[in-house]
Amino acid sequence: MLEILDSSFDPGERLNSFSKTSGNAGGIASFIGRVRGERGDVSGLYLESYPGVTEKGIQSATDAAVKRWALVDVLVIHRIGTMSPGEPIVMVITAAEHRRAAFEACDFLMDYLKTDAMFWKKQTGADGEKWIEPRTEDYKDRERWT
Amino acid sequence: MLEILDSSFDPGERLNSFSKTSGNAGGIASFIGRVRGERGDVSGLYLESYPGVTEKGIQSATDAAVKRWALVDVLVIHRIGTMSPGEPIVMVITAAEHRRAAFEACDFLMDYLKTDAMFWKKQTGADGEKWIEPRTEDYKDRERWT
Amino acid sequence: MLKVLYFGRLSDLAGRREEQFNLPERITTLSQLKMWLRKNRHLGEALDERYIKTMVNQKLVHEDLTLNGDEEIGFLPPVGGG
Amino acid sequence: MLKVLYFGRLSDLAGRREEQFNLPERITTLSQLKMWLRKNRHLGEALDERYIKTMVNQKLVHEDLTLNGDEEIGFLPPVGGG
Repeated sequence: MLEILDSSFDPGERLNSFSKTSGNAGGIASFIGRVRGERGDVSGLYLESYPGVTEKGIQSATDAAVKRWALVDVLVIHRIGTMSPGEPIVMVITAAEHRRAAFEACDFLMDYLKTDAMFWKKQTGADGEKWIEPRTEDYKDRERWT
Repeated sequence: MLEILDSSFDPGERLNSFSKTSGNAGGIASFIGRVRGERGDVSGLYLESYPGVTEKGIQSATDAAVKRWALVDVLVIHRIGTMSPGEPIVMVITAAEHRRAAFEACDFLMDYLKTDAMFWKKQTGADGEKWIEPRTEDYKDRERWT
Repeated sequence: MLKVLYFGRLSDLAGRREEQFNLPERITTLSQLKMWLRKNRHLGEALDERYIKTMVNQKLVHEDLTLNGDEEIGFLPPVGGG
Repeated sequence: MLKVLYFGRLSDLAGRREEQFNLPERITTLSQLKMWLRKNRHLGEALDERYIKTMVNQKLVHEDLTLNGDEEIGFLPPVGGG
């Protein structure tokens, strides 16, 4: 399942409802990425997507993960629009029979979302607005899967 | 933080309250291990600990993880007593500035809990009661960290 | 009508996130359109940067191609969510 | 008084999870105590299995040692949670 949302969501509530429907899976891994407020210099974040294209890309990555790690279930939630420090931007939840599969698939999907998913990010801070592009580290993380 | 509980807990509620107190951490990884109900042949699970010793061991592993991955915060919850299929046995939540640290620390702590934490597990199923000891796979997972 | 979408920092340069217009006269290819946008949308050399990708009808294109004038064209700086 | 704790499958064999008693006569070491439990608690060779660990006063011990009679002794099969 994939949701691109322009309003906030409740990670705990999502984790619980996902758990309920993911049946017998022994392990559920999740990751939440939040707006950073390092040294108080970030006052907001704005994200945009390419509607239709962004979803299609994430769906392909999700399908690949389900296949590669034999996932029982997966959920990707990604925010667009305006967010404040501390707010969740992204949440990935994976359910699998064994924990290694759940962890690896969750990690893989986060790498995809960070570097390949079609989102553009603008940060508002002390020195005005600034578009943020991926860090070298993000590309390196992604290369672990190829 | 570490809690050994003899009653059930609400993972979503725990994730949310952890998120609230983990301040600025950009990433929060979590894992929930549940009682499996494969082919309906597991009707219950019973876990026991060595009170005092079990806590001390998990606390050392947690301290090591906080140091190694510069975690902002960590929570380990582990059930003891009697549980039914589908119920959470264990939950690990880690908060870090960057996602790699959060993922790896969570994964490391789960490996510790599976193979080194002092718990003994008895499964009740179609063919009676059976004490369960770690799988070879669990020991292999743990060796990734040494 | 052509539909052009500007993402990320390109929307700041172009002063808009999207626009629709008829293919300007004498323009028949993507590369010609880029030249035209460079001048008329204050995009400077932004569209030619190595990291800017182009989508035509929601598919990535790596080479020049002929336009009919009813395409959806997207210009995409490096992406990244989470 | 000695306190002895049996974990996991050992508690099934011993028929109890813990017990307290005075160090039986003529027993002064851990290895002698294990011999005594083997006979008197129906533990057979279980305590000598390679994978069974022993804790004295909540610390792992790998060698034989002298007992005072007021120790807490735990016998631990392979562990594993989650």
